Amino acid sequence: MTVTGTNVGYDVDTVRKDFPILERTVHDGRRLVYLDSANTSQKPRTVLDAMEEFLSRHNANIHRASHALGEEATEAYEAARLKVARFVGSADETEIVFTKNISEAINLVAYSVGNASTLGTGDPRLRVGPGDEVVITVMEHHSNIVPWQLLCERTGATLKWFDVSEDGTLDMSRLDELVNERTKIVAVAHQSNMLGTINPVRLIAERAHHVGALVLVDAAQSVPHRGVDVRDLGADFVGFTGHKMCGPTGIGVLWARRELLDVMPPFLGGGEMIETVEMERSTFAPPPHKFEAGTMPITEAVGLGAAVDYLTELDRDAVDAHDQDLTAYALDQFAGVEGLRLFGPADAADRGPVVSFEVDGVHPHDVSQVLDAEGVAVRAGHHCARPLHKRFGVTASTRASFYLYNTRADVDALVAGLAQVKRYFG
Amino acid sequence: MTVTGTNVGYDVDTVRKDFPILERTVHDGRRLVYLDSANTSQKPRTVLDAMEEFLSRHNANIHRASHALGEEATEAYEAARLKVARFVGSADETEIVFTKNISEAINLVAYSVGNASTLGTGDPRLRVGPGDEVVITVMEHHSNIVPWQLLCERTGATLKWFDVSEDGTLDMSRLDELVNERTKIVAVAHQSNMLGTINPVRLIAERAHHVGALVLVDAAQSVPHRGVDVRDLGADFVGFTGHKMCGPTGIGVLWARRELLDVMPPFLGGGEMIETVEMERSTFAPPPHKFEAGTMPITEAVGLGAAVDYLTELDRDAVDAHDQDLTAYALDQFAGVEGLRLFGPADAADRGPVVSFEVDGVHPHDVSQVLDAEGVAVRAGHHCARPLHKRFGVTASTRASFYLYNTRADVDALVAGLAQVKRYFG
Amino acid sequence: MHLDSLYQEIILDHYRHPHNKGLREPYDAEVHHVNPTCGDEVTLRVRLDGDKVVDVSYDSLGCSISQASASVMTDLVVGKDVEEANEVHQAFLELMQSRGAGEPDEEVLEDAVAFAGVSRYPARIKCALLGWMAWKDAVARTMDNVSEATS
Amino acid sequence: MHLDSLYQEIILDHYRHPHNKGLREPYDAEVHHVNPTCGDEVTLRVRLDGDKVVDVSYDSLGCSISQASASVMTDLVVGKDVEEANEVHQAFLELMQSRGAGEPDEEVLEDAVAFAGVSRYPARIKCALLGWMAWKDAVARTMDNVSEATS
Ligand SMILES: Cc1ncc(COP(=O)(O)O)c(C=O)c1O
Ligand SMILES: Cc1ncc(COP(=O)(O)O)c(C=O)c1O
Repeated sequence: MTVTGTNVGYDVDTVRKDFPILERTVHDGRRLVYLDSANTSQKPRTVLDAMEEFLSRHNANIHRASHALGEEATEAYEAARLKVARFVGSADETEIVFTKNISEAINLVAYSVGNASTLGTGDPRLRVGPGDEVVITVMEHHSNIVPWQLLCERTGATLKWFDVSEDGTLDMSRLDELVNERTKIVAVAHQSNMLGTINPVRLIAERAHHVGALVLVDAAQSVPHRGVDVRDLGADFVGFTGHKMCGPTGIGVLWARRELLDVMPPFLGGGEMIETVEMERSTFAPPPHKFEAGTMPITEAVGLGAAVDYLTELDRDAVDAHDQDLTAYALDQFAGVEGLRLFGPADAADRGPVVSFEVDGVHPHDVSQVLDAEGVAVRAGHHCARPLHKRFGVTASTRASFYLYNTRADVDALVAGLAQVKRYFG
Repeated sequence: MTVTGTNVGYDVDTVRKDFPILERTVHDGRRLVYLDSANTSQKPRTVLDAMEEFLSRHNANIHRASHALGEEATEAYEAARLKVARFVGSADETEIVFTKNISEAINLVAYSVGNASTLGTGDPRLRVGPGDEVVITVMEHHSNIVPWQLLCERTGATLKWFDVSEDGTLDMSRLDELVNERTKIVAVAHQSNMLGTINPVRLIAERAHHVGALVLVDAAQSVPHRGVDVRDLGADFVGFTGHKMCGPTGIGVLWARRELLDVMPPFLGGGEMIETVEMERSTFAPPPHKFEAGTMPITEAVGLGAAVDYLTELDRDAVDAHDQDLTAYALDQFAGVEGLRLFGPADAADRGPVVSFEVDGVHPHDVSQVLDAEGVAVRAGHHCARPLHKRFGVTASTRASFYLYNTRADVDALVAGLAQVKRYFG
Repeated sequence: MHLDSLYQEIILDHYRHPHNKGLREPYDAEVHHVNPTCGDEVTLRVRLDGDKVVDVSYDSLGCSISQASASVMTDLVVGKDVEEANEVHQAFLELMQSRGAGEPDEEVLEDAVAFAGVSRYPARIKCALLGWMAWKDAVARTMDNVSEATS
Repeated sequence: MHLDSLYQEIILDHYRHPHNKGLREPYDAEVHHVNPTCGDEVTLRVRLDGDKVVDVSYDSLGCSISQASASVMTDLVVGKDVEEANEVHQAFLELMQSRGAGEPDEEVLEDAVAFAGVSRYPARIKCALLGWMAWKDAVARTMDNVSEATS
C-alpha cells in the first residue's frame, strides 16, 4: 500500500462525494468539518439508496409473509445477516443476532445470563450468583458498565474491574488476580471511545478461558475502522453498532459462538422467536431467531448490509491506514498547541482515530461551542465514559474523531479552531 | 362526513399516489394488491423523504453532541416524541418512551416489573411473586403472551387468561373471578390481529384498577386505524409499533403514566439512561430517558413523526371510516364465497379491518400462494396468535387486512383470487 | 402460469393421495415437529432393522407441499439403508437450496424431482423440509437408543 | 460573530469572577446536582430566615455558562422572599424556552438577561439551568425540613 498524505489506498475527495451531508454548510455558510464519527458516523449515498429502494419497492414483514414482497424482504434481511457475518469473519451467519444497537446486544447477554441464573437450570457457564464475579474495566462505555451492574444487583454476583494506567493503557499487572476461578464473565472494550486505546483482548480472553469464564468484547469503536475477525479476537461474544460504521441507526449486532446461543435462554419474548406457543408455556426457535423478538429493524438491517458492502469495497486496510494517518497527523499538530493535554496513548500506532483532550482553563463545552461556530463538530462531555474521565481527574473532555471521509484539512481546521478558543477564553 | 363508496372523507386514488410501492407490479406485471397491512403497512413518500432528509442533512447523535448537527438531530428526535404524544392524547411527552417495536415495549414493562420484584424494594404495585397473578387473554399476539410467561417463570407468579367466545369476542363472564385481589397486571389487546375484535379495554381497566392491578394495552392494531386516546382507554401502559402505522421499522412506542415511569426500575442499561455512573453504582435519568439506553433509532423516530403527521393530515376519522367501509364490503363479498369460514365478529362495526378465514379443504399456505400468483398479498399462518387459532380448532388461517390505501377493487381482486384457489385445489 | 412450476401434478397427486400416512406399529422412535411460522405439524415414526429402514409412518397437518413432501419422502427412504436414505435427503436439501437452478437427479430423487420449483419460493422450502427434518430426527433418536442399548 | 450573542460580556465577567462561590455556613439544606451529559456538578447550600433567602453559596465544576448562571442566580435570589425568587426562576425558565425569541424583562432578570442568547443553543440550556435546578431543590428541602420540624 502506498501512503501519500491522507490519500491512502483511496482518494478521499472521491469518497467525500459519496456522503451527501458533507456538502452542507453550518452557521452561515461555513464548511462542515465533521469530527464526531465516534459518536455516530455519516452515511454514504449507497446506504440511503438501499433503504429508500427497500422501502419503496420491497417493503414487507419478514419470515411470515407468503407473498412476493414478503419473500423479497426476507431475502434482503437475511442477505444482510450473511454480509455482516462475512464482514467479521464468521462462517456461520446464524451466529449473527440483530439488535437495535450494541447497548441492547450487551443487555441481551446480561439478561440471558440473569435468566439462566434465576431459573437455575441449564448450562453452568451462564449461571452467576453470590460469590461469582463479573470483570469489566474502568475504560468501558456506560453501555458496557451499567448492564453488568444491574446483573450483579439482580443475582448477587460481584463486579470487579481493571484499572487504567497513566498512559491510557489497561493495567494488565493484576490480570491473574482479577480474572480467577470465581470469574464468570469478562466484558471489555476492544477500543476505548475516549482514549482510543486498543486493548489486548486476546490475552484477556486466554486467561478468561483458562479459568472457565466467558468473554464479551465491545467492538463498537473498532469494527468501523479496522478489520475485526471474531475468531481472532478469541471472544465468546462480540457486539457492534450500525450507526458508527456508515450504517443507519436502529440496528446493532451481537455475534456469539453458536454453541452458546444454543444454550442461552431467550431475552425478549414475542413473535418470531418462538417454536410453539401454548398459553401454559412456549418453546423457542433456534438461533438467531430465538433472540429476535417482534418485527425487526428490517430496513435498517438492509442499510447495514449496504454499509458493509461500502466498507468492503473501499478496502478495510485502506480505511484503517487512512484513519491512522489522520490520527498521527493530529497528534503531531496537537504537540504544537500550548496548554493542550492529550488523554490516551501518545503514539498513533497504539490507538484508534479518536483524540480526547483538555484545553487548559477552558471547559470542553466552551471549547466545542467555539469550534462549532467555526464549523468544526466535536464532542464535549464524558462521552458515556464517566469513570474513565474521573480516573484522569476530569469531569469532561473534548473529543475529535476521524473517519474515512476526513482529511488533513479537517485536522487543520480543528487546530485553527483551538487557537480561536484560546483567543476567546484566553 | 359523506360516505360514497370507499371514498370516505378523502380520495383514495390521490392517497395511493403517496405510496411509491403501490406503483410496482409483481409476478410479471400483475398489479400489487397489498392486503397485508396488519403485518406491516406501506410507507408514504413523506415518511421516506423525512428519513432521507434527516440522513443527508441533519444526521448526528442526540442529547450528547454540542454542535449544529447534534442540535438539529436532537430537536428532530424530540419533536417526534411530542408529535407521538399528541397523537395518542398525552399532554406530557415525557410519557412517551421510544423502543424498537411494541414487542420491546411490552418486554420493557415485564422486565422492569421483574427487576422490581427481584430487588424487592420500591413500589409494591410493581412487585410480583408466588401467589400473585398476571392476566392476559387467549386472543393475544405472542408478543403479549411470551413476555408474561417469562416474567411468571422468573418470579413464580401465575399466568391466567380470558377465554374467547365462539363469536370471536372476549368471554367477559369471568371478569370478576379472573381479575381479583391477587391480580397485579392485566395485559390485553385493544384489537385482535387475527379476529379484528375490539376489546372492552375500559371495562377491564376499571375492574383491574378496582383490585389495584396495573393494565397494559397492546394497541399495535388499533392505533394505525382509529383515534386512540390513552386517557380514554383508562390504561396504565399502552404500546404500539411504528411499522404498522405508515412509519418505519425499528421504532415502537411505550406510553405510560408518568407517575409509573418515575418509580419503575430501569430495563436496558447503557449510555443516555444514566444520571451518574460510578464503577460501584449508577443513578438514572428521569423518564423517558431512563428507558432509552444507547443510541436510539433516531432516523426511525423522525420517520414515525412524519407518519403521524401524515395520518393526522388525512384525518383519523376519515381513515377509520374508510377502513370500516372496506371491511364491511369484504364481509359482504365473503358471504358469497362458498366454503369460506370467517373467524371473528360478523359485523364490521365490531371489528377492525382484518379478516381471517378458512377455505374449506385448502390449506392457508396454498390459498395465499395462489392469491400471490394473482398479485394479491395476504398472510397465511397463525399470525403470531397460535393459541387463538387453536381455540378455533385450526393451526392456521388466511388473513387479509385493509388500510387507508386499499380500495374496493382490492377486495374484488381478493374474491376473484379465491375463485382461482378453488379452481386450482377444487 | 408459473404456479404450475410449484404445484406440479406429482405434488398434487401425493397431496390428494398420500402414501404411508397414518401412524403404525411397531416403531423404534416417534418425533413431533412443528413449522413455527404456520403451525404445521407432523408426527412421524421410524422402524429400523439394523441399518435398514423397515417402515416410516406419519400423521400430519399442513399444506399441499408439506403433505406431498412427506408422502414422497416415505417412498424414498423405506427399504433403503440409513446411509443411502441420508444421501437422498442430502440431495433433496441441495435441491431446496438451489433457488430454482438445481438439476435434480431423477435416479436419486424419483418423484421428489417435482419439488424443484419449490426452491424458488423461500417461504415454502420449510414446508417441503418439515417431513424430512422429522425423519432425520427420528432416525438419530433410533440410533441413539440402539447405541445406548448395546453399550 | 454570533458566538458573541451566546457569550455576552456579562456572562464572561461572571464566569471569570463568580459571585458567592465557595460553600458557607450556616445553611438549612445542601444539594448536589449533576448534568448527566457532561458530568458538570454543583453543590449548593441555602439558608432561609422564615420566607427570606438569607444566603446561597455553592461550589461547582462546569462550563462558562453554568458557572456564570449560578453566579447570577445567587445575586438574584439572595435577599428576596422565596416566592419572589421563584418568580424570577420562572421568568428565567421561560427565557430559556424562548428559542431566541424571548424579550426578557431587565427589571426582573437583571444580569440574567444576558442569557437570552443561550436559548438558541438547546445543548447549553441545561448548563444555564443547572444552578437554578439545584436552588429549587435546596429550597424545597428546606421547606420540607421546616414543615417536618413544626408538624
Ligand atoms: C396485536 C399485536 N401485538 C403485537 C405485535 C407485535 O408488533 P412488533 O412485531 O412490531 O413488535 C403485533 C404485530 O406483529 C400485533 O398485531
Ligand atoms: C465503546 C462503545 N461501546 C458502546 C457504545 C454504545 O453504542 P450504542 O449507543 O449504539 O448502543 C458506544 C457508543 O456510543 C461506544 O463507543
